[in-house]
Amino acid sequence: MQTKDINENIAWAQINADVLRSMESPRMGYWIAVAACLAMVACAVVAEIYQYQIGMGVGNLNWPHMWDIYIATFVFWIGMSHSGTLLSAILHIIHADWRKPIYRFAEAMTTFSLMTAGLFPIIHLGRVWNMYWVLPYVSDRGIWPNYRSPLVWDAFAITTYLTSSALFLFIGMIPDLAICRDNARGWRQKLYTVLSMGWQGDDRQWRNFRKIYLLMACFLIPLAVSVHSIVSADFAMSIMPGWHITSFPPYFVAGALYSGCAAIITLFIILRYFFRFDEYMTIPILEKTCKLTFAIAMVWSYLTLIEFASVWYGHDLVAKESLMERFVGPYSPFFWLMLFCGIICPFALAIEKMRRHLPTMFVVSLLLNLGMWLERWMIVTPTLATSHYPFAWDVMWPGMVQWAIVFGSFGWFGLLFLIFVKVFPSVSMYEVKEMVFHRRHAHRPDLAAKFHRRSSDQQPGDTASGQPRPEGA
Amino acid sequence: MLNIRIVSKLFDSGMRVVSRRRGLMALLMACCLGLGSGVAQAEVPNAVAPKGTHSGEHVPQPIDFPHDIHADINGINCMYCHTYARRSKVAGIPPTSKCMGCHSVIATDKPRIQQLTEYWEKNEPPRWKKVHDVPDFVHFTHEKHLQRFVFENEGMNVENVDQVCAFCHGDVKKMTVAEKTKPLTMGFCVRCHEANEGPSDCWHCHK
Amino acid sequence: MSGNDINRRDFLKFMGLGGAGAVTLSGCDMPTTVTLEEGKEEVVSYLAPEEYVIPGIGVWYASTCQQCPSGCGVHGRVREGRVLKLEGNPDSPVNAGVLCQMGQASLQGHYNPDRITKPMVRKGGNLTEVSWEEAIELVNSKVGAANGKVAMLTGAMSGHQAELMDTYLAKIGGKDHFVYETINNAVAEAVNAEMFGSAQPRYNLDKAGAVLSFGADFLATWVSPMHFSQQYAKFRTGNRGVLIAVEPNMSLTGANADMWVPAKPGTEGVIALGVANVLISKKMVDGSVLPVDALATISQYGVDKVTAETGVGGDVLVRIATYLKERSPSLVLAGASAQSNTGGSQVVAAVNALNILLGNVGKTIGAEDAFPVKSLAPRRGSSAALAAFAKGADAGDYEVAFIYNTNPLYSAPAGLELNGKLAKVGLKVALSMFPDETTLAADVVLPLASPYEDWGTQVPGYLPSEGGLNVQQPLMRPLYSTVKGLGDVLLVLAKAAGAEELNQYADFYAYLQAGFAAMPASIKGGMSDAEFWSKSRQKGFVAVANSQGSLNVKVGDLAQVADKAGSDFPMHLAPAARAGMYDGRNANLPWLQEQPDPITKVFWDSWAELHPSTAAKLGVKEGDFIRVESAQGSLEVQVYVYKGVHPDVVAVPMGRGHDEYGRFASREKGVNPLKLIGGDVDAKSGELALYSTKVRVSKTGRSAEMPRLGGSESQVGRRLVSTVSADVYRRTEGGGNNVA
Amino acid sequence: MSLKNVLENWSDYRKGHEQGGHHDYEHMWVMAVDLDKCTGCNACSVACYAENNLAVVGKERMMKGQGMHWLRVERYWDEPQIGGDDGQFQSAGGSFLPMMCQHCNAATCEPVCPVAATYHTPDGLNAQVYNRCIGSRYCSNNCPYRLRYFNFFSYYEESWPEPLNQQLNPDLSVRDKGVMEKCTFCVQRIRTAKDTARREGRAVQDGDAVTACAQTCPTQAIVFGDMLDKESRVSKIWAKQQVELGKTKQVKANPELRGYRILEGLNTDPCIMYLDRVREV
Amino acid sequence: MRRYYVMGLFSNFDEAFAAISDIRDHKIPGVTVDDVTLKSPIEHPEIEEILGDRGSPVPKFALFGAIFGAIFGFFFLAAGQAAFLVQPSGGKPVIPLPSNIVLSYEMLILFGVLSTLVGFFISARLMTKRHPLYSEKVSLDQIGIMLELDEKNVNPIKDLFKEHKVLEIREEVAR
Repeated sequence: MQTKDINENIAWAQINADVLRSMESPRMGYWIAVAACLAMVACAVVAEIYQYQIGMGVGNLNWPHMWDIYIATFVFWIGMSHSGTLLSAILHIIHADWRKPIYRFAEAMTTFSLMTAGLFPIIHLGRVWNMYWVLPYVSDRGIWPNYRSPLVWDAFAITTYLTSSALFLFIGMIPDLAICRDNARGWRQKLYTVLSMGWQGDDRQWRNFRKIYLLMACFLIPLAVSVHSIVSADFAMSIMPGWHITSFPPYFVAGALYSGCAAIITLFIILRYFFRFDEYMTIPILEKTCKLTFAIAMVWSYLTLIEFASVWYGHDLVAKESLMERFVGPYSPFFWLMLFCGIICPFALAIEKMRRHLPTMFVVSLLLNLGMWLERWMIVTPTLATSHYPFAWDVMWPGMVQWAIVFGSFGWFGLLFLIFVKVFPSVSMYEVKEMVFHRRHAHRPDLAAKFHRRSSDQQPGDTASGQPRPEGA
Repeated sequence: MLNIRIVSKLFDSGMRVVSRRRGLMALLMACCLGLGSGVAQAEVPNAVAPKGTHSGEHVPQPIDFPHDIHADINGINCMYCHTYARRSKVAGIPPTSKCMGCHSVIATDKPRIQQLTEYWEKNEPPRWKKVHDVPDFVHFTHEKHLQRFVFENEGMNVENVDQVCAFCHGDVKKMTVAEKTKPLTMGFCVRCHEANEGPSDCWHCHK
Repeated sequence: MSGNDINRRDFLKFMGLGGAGAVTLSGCDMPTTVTLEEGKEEVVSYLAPEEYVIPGIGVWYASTCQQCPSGCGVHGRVREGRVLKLEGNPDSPVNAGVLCQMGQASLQGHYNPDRITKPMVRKGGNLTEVSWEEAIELVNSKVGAANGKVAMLTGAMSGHQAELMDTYLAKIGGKDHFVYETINNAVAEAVNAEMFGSAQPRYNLDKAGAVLSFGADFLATWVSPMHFSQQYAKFRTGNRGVLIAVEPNMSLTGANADMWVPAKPGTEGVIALGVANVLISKKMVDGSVLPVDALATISQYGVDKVTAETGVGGDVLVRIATYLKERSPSLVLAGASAQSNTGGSQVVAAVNALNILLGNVGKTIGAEDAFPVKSLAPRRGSSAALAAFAKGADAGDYEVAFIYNTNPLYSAPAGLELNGKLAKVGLKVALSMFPDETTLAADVVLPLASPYEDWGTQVPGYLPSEGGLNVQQPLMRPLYSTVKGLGDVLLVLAKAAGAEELNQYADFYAYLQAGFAAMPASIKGGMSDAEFWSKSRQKGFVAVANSQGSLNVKVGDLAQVADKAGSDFPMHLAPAARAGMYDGRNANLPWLQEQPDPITKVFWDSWAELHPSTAAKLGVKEGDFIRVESAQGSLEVQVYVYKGVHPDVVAVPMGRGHDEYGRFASREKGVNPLKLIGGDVDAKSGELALYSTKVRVSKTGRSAEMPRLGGSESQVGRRLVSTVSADVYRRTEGGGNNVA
Repeated sequence: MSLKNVLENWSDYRKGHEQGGHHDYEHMWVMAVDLDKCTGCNACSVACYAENNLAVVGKERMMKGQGMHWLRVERYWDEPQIGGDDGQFQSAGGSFLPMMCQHCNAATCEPVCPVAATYHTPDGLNAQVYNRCIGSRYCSNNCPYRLRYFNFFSYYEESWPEPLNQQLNPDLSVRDKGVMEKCTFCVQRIRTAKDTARREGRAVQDGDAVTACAQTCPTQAIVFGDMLDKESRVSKIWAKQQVELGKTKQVKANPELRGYRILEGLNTDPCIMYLDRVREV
Repeated sequence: MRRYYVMGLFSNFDEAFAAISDIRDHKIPGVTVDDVTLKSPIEHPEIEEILGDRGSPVPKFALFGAIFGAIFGFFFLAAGQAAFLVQPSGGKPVIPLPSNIVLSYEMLILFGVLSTLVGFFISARLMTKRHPLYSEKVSLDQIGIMLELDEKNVNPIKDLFKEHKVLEIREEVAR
């Protein structure tokens, strides 16, 4: 039974070997997974082509259900993308070094879920071919996007977030790409040579690397918060009951972190199982992740209940009606399922026995994700079904086309991820080395005293940098 | 109107391609599009001619109508034939009876006239191909443009209406069958509207 | 706008079709299409247009709507040779500038993709396209051999076409012109003629303070809806009148009533007499205006008896009586559900007696003005005509039958068994625009021009004051060169039948012109022939002076006919008429199919209306299919449950359930309640009793989503349509306070 | 310079709807609908179909809620104010409500359109520029009245089989799939009226521009006109009813007056005033 | 005088750091700690104590980018709004602060990130060719100490390295 975050006596060469092995020629299982993902994507592509040719109505979108699970899934994927930011940036800033073995795939998840999420606003457009009109570009015609629209904010925020998180992922990977470069042959070597950008691990690079990594983390945390606040603005800025809720921005951010963490648990278990990363993705780290997820789940649950309460005690009868519609209306089974998955299931994370049992955790994390997807659906659809105007009340079930595209988005995400794990190291080698290095030294007080001092806590007698130290100091 | 138009009156509306207030962006725009290579044109008072060129294709017509002979050599005013232009949104093709009004006696030996006479005798107007076409979601009124640039334009002689027509139709006097020499894109329209303080409301021109 | 004094004839002859700027599907750029390409669109000039024809500018011409017999004047907007939009003719005495949904949609009849474009003759069992000459020759030869055994079965007609048809019929020795309309006022016309001496007296809703309508849906289908709608607007303005509706299921008029009272069909007379009884017994009116035996009859209908027979409580009767008295003058009307019963004449007699009792005659009911030229007078439709035709056809009286503007095979009640009887006619000639059931059963089909391509005149069946002769003129050239106007066809036939006096007319247009020239000077008002002709076309109608005469009141027996008891079939069937589909003639107009029914909001399909208590008994809810069975047959239809129908009534609106009639009518079929109706007639007038059929309703167990627009039928606490009491209204806007 | 422009006119650009907005309105087209006169007969709706090239979508699509009824006549059975039924029967009839785009002056649909395809014209109209629309459908979601309709399909392919398409009004476009559309207050008629007035050298008068629904209404329950023209019929009705534009809650000298605007409390400032339905109690 | 690059590879980090300490302590005259380039498989923040704080301009890039992004963002939006032909205001001001602030904030971050990245590329001398003495061991588990020095100092350095249990020494003539 693993009790330590990491085996601090693991040889560095072993780390390199283990991680590089995961990138080697794929086996049958991998190809089956790729084929499955491709099939899912194919479903979505066929559905999308059909929808593009015939019109948006094929997925049962109607009046008043102008939006449906496309937007719900969009919010879901955006939420998922917050995992990487959380683990990587926040834990980096607070020096929680147990993030090191798992942050890489979490960041990759961020980027890929954003790449998936970004597709949905495009897919859901009635005239996809004009989607670039939402971007501000200097045009012959003198017309601009409408900057008031939260959808334009989305476009800005997602572009920024995708750029930043992809760069964050890439920057953090440069030392590892250098390792790959040094060990690869053939096309891979060429690729990694280009990507590692001449990294040679000298102190100037490391020094600037440390700075940019910290700065990027600092940029990314508020960005992540703003991105999901802006996504929530799509709803909160409207005047629809059940959407126009002040607590939506923090609620969405909490939900995003929640689903992100849940997805990390899922992928953690998958990667650990298939790539035999038992040494790196250890049970104690999973436990820490689970605890964190539990804490976030409780925040989310609290915000959920607070949202109900604020609607309930508010004087807006229409909003109240819309809330009641969620509890007892046609969509109520999904709503209750959402509450079960989102509020009850996370208690499994609080129980140590369950936390340490991988299959249980796998199922629980999937349930949490299901809950989070349902949450988004239950935000989007019931409000459209029951809003200010009774004549326009309607119940609509998404058609096959919508389901196919949503289904395919998981394939798309999976495909990107599968490609990633074979092309890039999914565990950060250099940071695991650092972790091992520091953990080992932590048990040696002499070394700790010698090396675990930062420039900030200079001892008396230290002189300005670069100057010779007086004898005997 | 929009405040913006009031603002734009603060500046003189002299020779600029685009109003100055769009400054840098206009410059950028101009660079991007490589504008400014307009055809030399006679001056129309109180008007800034729109800039932009287009190299049109030759459109085969049922009869190769020689605009040059009519408008240039014989000096017929554009509105003599395109008589609806000042009254309607479309300039219109002149009715066959109008052609026959002259050509029942003039130049009856020419093959093109004989072609025309054939149509007339069959009681069937020729089916012309549209050369200057704007998309169907555009509401363009010849009438208003002629009012603004010709009839309500002090110092403008109706004789010179062809110079106004040339804003959008190019120098038709030099063509036989009309060819499109102006882009007639939204940017083309918008630049002219800005320069001449035309309306800037979308629903003026989009339907 | 309107009022171009023009020579329409020349315009039509020379106008180029298409014109500049022919419509193309525009809108939005498809991803692959670059719209700014030269030479992709065609532009066709006019050949030799009139001065006023300017491409790109619409011109309005006056004509007359033919979608129902009420004869509304329309203005058609014509651009580039196509008529694009109809509006009411603001000068028309009938509709004063407004138009109903059917009038608006009549353009889709004109442009209907299912129009018949070529003459057809049945050859070897199938209708085969032939030339006009061949078809006419066939008709002529058969008519010539028929020896006068020729019948005309038409919808309501009037004006010069009717005159020409009479001439033709006289020439060939035929005697029978049957004018059939499913939706008619024929029982009332017969009773009115007897009691008032005027078949279609003039009603003045605008002068009434209270209107009691027994199923008279004057806002939608009854007599002249657009005219009454105008009156209704005035009735509701100022000292707002009170509207009371008594009917089996809610009509549009009922939905606008202040007081809606459900009644089984046929019991309206009892209620009317009950009201009269209350009025007399409470000494609200002086009963002496009625003869003694009538008063004796009324005295039998005490409140208790009325409540027992109709279920209408005494308080309701008193309330009605009070309204009628207090808001005097009042007006009591009887519509289809009251008339179209086995005792329909008696019901109308009771209603008229109530009017007399209330002193409404001469105030809100006046005498009609007949159009001075008798040969042009309206031939109002009745269903007795169809019954008579069926009888004659069955007896083999007709070698040739011309059928125009009516579709009896669809609309005849099943009890009439028309299919078999019609087959006994030797040659059935359909003059028709559409391939409806009757047309497709005909032996010769002569395709007619649409009303907006054809010349004609029309005297409305209900002639409002200052009303007169409507002019129907073409709004555009015929879409198909192979269709002919009705007048032209009749003229050709009549000439062939030896009407030499018609030889002077080259076509119907000339006939019409001559007809106008021949009008009495009183109508022409001192204008020259040419001036009168052009003025009439410009205005769209010829007005006649108003000389409202008085009515001679005569009251006969008022005793009501008791309802047939029938235990097998406990429910009443109400084949309600609705403005959209009307009698089924509009089922091929997609705009009207797509319009939700005003009351139930059901579109594209039929429905059955049931009261919640009845539905609960049957165990059905909205959307469930029920089976409605009568002695004639059965049908299955979805249920709409609401409180606007009598618990003993199942209402299935007519108009849908076509077997033929083009793509739009047969795409979503629906059901035809007329196929459940028996052959009962109102004994006195011989009119078919459409509302007296009894049915049995049962559950089928099938269910489907109701094709109904709208989510909630309740406002759920929002102030969407708010209602204030009439007292408040009178305080704020009553009397002269109104500005609207 | 743009920057200079921004800075110099800062205060103008910061004027909201409450300060009279930044438009100098030429007209302010409004409507008054008398629900007591409205009989619910559908004539307005069909006239709208005829005038505005509205697609007929067929039963299945109508049932799915994909119809294009710009002007829908709603019918409610309940009357919160006086009670519509006596328990057993619908004794005071039905309540009809013709609903078309309310042309809100503080329209909630406008700020949310990402490409500014919907905006407010100097005529006070809530415009929808079809060719600019990218079909995000946000506007419809944010319309509390649900009066915006989306082209879920290329309806034109089936709506007007030859020769029905010859009826199409060339003054406005036929919309293709992926475009939002809604009542325009018959802007093509307003345009024509303005052009005609200009041609005749006069101002637009009351009655020059009439929407199709107002023109055909059998009881003339719909009155359309220019609010800025104090002599117009519609502005007199508004004045008479003491209803003003630009207010969230009307303060009436006589609170019994019938005029009200639907969901006014949402501060959308709709341009259509409805007059209460009246019933004898 | 020719200059040489000399690099020693160490597997024991303590020894490597001790070697640097020796250089810093001027064990070899003419060679200062500033000539040292440390090549390491992991990041050693603590080594700055020995190497001296060499500083990094990256935060300045970040600050500049962020400020530029915010200001440019705001005025870009405002200019676009003011120059737009129509204003889809829905009753709200033409230049609305809430949305412009939100978008300026995004632009702040976007430009901040991009500028930081550029700063990193410049100051870390990325996108240059690797040093000829680069060893793949450095990316595995060894630490390299590289110096650029005069010919005369080559051998003393080698001796120093050997003293600290160097595994391998590489040298090359500097061009």
